[in-house]
Amino acid sequence: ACGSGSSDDTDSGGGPTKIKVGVIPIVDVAPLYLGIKQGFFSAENLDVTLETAQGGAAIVPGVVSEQYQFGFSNTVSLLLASSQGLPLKVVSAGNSSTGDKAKDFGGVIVRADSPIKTAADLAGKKVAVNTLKNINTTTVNKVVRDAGGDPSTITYVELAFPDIPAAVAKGDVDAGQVVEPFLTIASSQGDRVVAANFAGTDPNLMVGMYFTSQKYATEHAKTVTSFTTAMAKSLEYASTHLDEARAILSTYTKLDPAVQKSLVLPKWPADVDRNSVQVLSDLATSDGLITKQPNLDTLLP
Amino acid sequence: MTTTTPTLTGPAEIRPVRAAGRWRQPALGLLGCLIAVAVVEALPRLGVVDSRFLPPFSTMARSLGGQLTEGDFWTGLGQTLAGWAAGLAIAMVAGIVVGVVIGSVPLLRAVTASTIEFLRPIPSVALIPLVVLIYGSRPQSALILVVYAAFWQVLVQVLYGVADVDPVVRDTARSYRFSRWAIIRSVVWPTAMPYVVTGFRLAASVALILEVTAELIIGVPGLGKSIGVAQSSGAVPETYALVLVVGLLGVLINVCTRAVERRVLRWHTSVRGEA
Amino acid sequence: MKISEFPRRILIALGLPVVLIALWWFASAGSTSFFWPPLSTIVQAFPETWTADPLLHDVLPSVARLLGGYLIALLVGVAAGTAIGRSRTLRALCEPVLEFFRAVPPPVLVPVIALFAGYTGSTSKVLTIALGCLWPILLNTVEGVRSLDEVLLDTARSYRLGRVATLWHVVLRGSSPRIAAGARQSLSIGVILMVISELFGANRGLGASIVQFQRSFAIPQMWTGIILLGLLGVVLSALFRLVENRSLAWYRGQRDAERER
Amino acid sequence: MSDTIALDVAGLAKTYRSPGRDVEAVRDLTFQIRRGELVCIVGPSGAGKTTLLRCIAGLLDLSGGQIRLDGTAVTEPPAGMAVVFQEYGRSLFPWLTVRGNVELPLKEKGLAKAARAAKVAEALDAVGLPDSADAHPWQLSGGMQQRVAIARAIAYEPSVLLMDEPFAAVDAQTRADLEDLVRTLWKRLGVTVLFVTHDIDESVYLGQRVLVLSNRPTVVLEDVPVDLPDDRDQLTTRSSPQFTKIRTHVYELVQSAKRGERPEPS
Amino acid sequence: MSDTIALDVAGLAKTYRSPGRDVEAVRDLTFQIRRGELVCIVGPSGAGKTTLLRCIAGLLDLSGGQIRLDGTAVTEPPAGMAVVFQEYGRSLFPWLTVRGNVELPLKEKGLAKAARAAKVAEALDAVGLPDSADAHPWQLSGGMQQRVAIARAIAYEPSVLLMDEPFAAVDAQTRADLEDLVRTLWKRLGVTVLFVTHDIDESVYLGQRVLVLSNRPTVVLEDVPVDLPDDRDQLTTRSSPQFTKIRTHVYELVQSAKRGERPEPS
Ligand SMILES: Nc1ncnc2c1ncn2[C@@H]1O[C@H](COP(=O)(O)OP(=O)(O)OP(=O)(O)O)[C@@H](O)[C@H]1O
Ligand SMILES: Nc1ncnc2c1ncn2[C@@H]1O[C@H](COP(=O)(O)OP(=O)(O)OP(=O)(O)O)[C@@H](O)[C@H]1O
Ligand SMILES: [Mg+2]
Ligand SMILES: [Mg+2]
Repeated sequence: ACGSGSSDDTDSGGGPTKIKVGVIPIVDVAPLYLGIKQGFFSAENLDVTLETAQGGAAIVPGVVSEQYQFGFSNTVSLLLASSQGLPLKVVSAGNSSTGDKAKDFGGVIVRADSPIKTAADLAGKKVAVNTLKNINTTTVNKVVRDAGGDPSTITYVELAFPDIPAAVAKGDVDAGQVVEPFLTIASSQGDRVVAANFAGTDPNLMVGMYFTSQKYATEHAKTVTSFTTAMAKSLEYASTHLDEARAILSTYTKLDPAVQKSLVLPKWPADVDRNSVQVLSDLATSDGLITKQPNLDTLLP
Repeated sequence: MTTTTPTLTGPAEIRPVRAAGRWRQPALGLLGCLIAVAVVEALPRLGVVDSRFLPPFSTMARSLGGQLTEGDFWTGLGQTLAGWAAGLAIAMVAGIVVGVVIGSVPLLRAVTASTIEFLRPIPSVALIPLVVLIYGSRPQSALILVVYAAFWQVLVQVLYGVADVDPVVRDTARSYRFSRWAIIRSVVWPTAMPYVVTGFRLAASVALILEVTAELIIGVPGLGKSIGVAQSSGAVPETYALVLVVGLLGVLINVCTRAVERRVLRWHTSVRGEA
Repeated sequence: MKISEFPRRILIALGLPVVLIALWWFASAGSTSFFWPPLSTIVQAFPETWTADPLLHDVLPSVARLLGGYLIALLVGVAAGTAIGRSRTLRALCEPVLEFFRAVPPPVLVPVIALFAGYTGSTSKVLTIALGCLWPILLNTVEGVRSLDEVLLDTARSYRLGRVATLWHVVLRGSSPRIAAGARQSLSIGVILMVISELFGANRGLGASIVQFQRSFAIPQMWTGIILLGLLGVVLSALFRLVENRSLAWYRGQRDAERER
Repeated sequence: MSDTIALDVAGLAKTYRSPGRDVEAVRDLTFQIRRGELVCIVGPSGAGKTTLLRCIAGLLDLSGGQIRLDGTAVTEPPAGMAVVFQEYGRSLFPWLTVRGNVELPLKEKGLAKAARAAKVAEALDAVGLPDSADAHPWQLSGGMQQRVAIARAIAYEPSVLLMDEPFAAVDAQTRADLEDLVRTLWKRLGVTVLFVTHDIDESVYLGQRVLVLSNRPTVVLEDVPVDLPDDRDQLTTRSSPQFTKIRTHVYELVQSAKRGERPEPS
Repeated sequence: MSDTIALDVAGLAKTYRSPGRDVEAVRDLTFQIRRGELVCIVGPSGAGKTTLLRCIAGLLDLSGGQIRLDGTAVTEPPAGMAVVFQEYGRSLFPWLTVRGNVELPLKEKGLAKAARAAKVAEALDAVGLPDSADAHPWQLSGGMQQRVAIARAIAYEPSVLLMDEPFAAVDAQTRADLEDLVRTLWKRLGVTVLFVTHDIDESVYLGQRVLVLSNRPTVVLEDVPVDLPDDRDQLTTRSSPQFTKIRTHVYELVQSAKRGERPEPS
């Protein structure tokens, strides 16, 4: 690909390569912000602009059309996209479950006075998730099934994360799957966590990943390598400097300081845990989200 | 005939009412706002709604006060307004031109009717992936959504306005052999004017809504993006503070529109009586 | 003359759509873009996607909510619009507050509605639709009532038509052309809000389905959904036209009377 | 005496105010009309006749003075009053048929359906429009529209009838017929009629008195009594010397009003 | 001879069609008007006078027959024609001032600003409205509105002038002044005038010929030549025995038209 002489692979003599990364302004992407601040990206001669969006729905098309060179999305969305034939390529790990069922960054909350005590009790109940037929439903299904409940009896409704604690408090739904910071906010308001759906699915569950389009990956292999390298350094740095990672949150979120101090950070492994991606792929298949398993060899690095 | 001269009392007290009338409108408007503020303050305080999810007005206002001192807020406001104004302007011009052309040619109107009805209900939100495909989270994305949504508002109003021309007025113009352009300019346009003003008011708020929504969902820079960030941080008062700003923008736009309306529609029945 | 009229009208109504569809068909024929699939693919996906089950459990409830919300908006809009249009005081009092709510984007307003009307279930969705449809109807009713011919109003007053009769026979009839303009505009806004409302606390519905397709990257299916929305719009507007043609026959006649050519 | 006074206009003044243009339409009108009297009003174009009628009908706020109908001040349209507007075309409801237009006020009055139908048919017949009941107003000629407005007023059987140039758009023969119709109704029902016209012969032929208004700002120039016998007919009355004398007098008054002559301020 | 014929109406028929109600307004009208002639049209209310005028103005499609103006068939409003509509109120643009209303057609004609201003002032002066130039039409009385419409037409200096009951809303004195104005203009500019009126005296006073129309469906009942001297004035002309003779004749014709009398089909 280097020999093709096309575009910015050859321009390393000039200024830094400008790239845009589509992200969701949440805790998950703290390493990227931190890495930029630490200069890991400029060291790789990358000039990163972060474009924030509310969800993968806006980021994936942006990456496919190369409006963004890279993007961040949850694993199941990426699996869905590639099983539909969308040519994506994962370039870096994003974040993963802490593996600690008592202290993960995502979980299912219920009201303090709720009769639901365990994951199995969720069967037959109404559960709010932020997107239907995605990572949250498959993992909740999994932990319910593992606990002996029948997940097919759960009624999922879609609500935005900020609205889930309110809906739970109002009793409109019996439970809701939320991630940080809403988990901490909800807990501090008395809600109970009855299931850790990420950690319960797989202790190393790869929840989110950074990706690009296959076209870009082949045409700009060098930029992609630089990005991967810088990301690896960033993830590594964030994992070892949790306080700095926590501190950087205030630069791009409006977290309440108390919440910012106490929320549970995800794990930021440097490498993609292929195993857990396979687990999610299997779950997506068994839950009927996809009919044809994507080829993980082409999707994952 | 009569010996006693009639006393000039009675319903002659017109002047004082008029003098007060100058301040009556805004005063009443303010009163309405105060009532609304009081309700928003009271509902959470009385426990009708959970104050965690809908904070009392004072909390929102305090949060807003905090944000007013931040440069980011003003930048965002500026970006939102710029995107709104550009989109609205394009939609207005396009809607008026297309509306007048289609509306003045009956055949054209008949031919396009079904297509227009097909395209109108396609929600701008459904277009989001498509615009992201083309422009990513650049302001152009929001612009397309804004123009698309606002255009239909103007178009429908203009179409109805053009159809409202008084036949006698039209005949008058025709009998003096006004050119097609002159008929449009001096007959069709004034008749459609009240509709255009309504179209503008509808389009203005739809444009604002779409601008903010696009910022919120796609991440186009602006107030909506800040709302998105606040939402995903679980910062409820900040969220509502920003929503408050968006709503106030709407009020401001309306006040301006009304002022313009009073000038350009001075001749119209709806304004005449309120001079 | 009457006989040749019908095919002519069909031709006029369908001519442009057919041309546009043909254009789309050929322009997209060789498309390899993931998000712009060939129209043929979309057409193929249509019958697979919209089988009896989704029609019954997604489309029907959505349309029912849409109609419910729309009717509420129509009722409230016309009633409130008449009151506001007739009373300067009320207008001055309400306008800023109404303008405020009008400017708030549904995505941020919907959670507030949900706070009162519940996050799941149909109530908040119907309310969302109603709230969105309300504005064009309300605004147009206000303007329609304000621009009533004074001589007509004076006639009604001098014959001492009662409040109800004046409202019914004069104010509403007289402003009905403008109310119709608003109602028509609301119809498509209702369809749009039907989709938006289903982004919140829904698990089924036409809008939810479209968003679901979009999120699971089932792009041809998403396009079928968009087309279905468009078709829904056409059908609703045809129904609307039917009602409008009956109730506004006088207006059409009057406006067209001298414009025979 | 005062109990036979139906209408008492005292010091009536009306100024139209609009930004940048105040028009003093009526300065000081004072006159009285007895119950059951038929009074015609003539005056130059723009004198304020329509304004006066609208004030009496309770449709305009006064700028000064007072109007009393049967002893009570008029602040809103009084009961039992019918008005035929000068803008006849605009005063018909375009969404109703001719029948609907005539019937609506009767419905409001609470008349039963059959009684309404009879009255509508009779009124339309009287104005010569029996065949147009199902047409919409905008399908009629100007004169026909005006006659619909008249039919609506007479079907209503008011106790006070205000007519503002009601025959302006009809042909000479129809006009004569309608004039006789008004006199017949007036005699039969004892209704108080205030009749604005530009046709001086008509004012003399119809009225018991003719009020001649001055130029704007308007005052009463002269109150001309018409001492013709109560039984009038188009041929004999109009050719009587007394008629000619009065009409010549009124004509001269209107001419002098037009020239701007005004009564001495008393 | 044919080159002096300005207007040639041949077998004109017009039926208004609407769902469920077809009205045959005009059945068969045939007449000719020479260039520079002043012809008055009278006929019962609803006879089809307005319809005829609208057809001549090219504003209505004919159902039969033909109208030729200066030899060419009228299919759209011809150049150099001005119309004063019966619905004067509705024919004024409410969004323009009186001046704007009179000026607009002149602007369209391409007149320079100064020339326009002069013509507008002159026309408003002629109709007695020099002071109301800056008012909007809806701030004027009915008669004033009508005079604005007339001012607009005369300021336009048309070669053919169609007037549909243009003086219906003005007082007797103004009416007389306007009648003289029309005659003066007609003589000065040599304009062809078609004048619809209900006032039979007026038709005789103004016209060189009076066309009397029959009841609906309309045909020409009689074409009455007015053999009065060309120099007319309100007093002497109207009191001349010849005038009385013609007016009586026309009056009888209108009466018989109203009764439904029609000419024998030839
Ligand atoms: N709405 C208004 N605003 C301002 N001025 C008005 C308004 N209506 C009437 N006028 C003015 O008041 C005066 C009297 O008008 P009015 O209509 O009463 O006259 P009128 O006697 O009925 O005349 P006409 O015989 O022409 O109908 C006129 O000079 C007119 O310009
Ligand atoms: N738009 C229309 N639709 C149906 N019928 C109409 C329409 N316009 C006029 N007519 C009918 O045509 C006939 C002639 O109308 P027109 O207005 O020409 O009469 P006119 O001679 O001008 O009467 P007038 O003296 O009362 O103004 C009338 O009977 C009327 O009912
Ligand atoms: Mg008047
Ligand atoms: Mg006519």
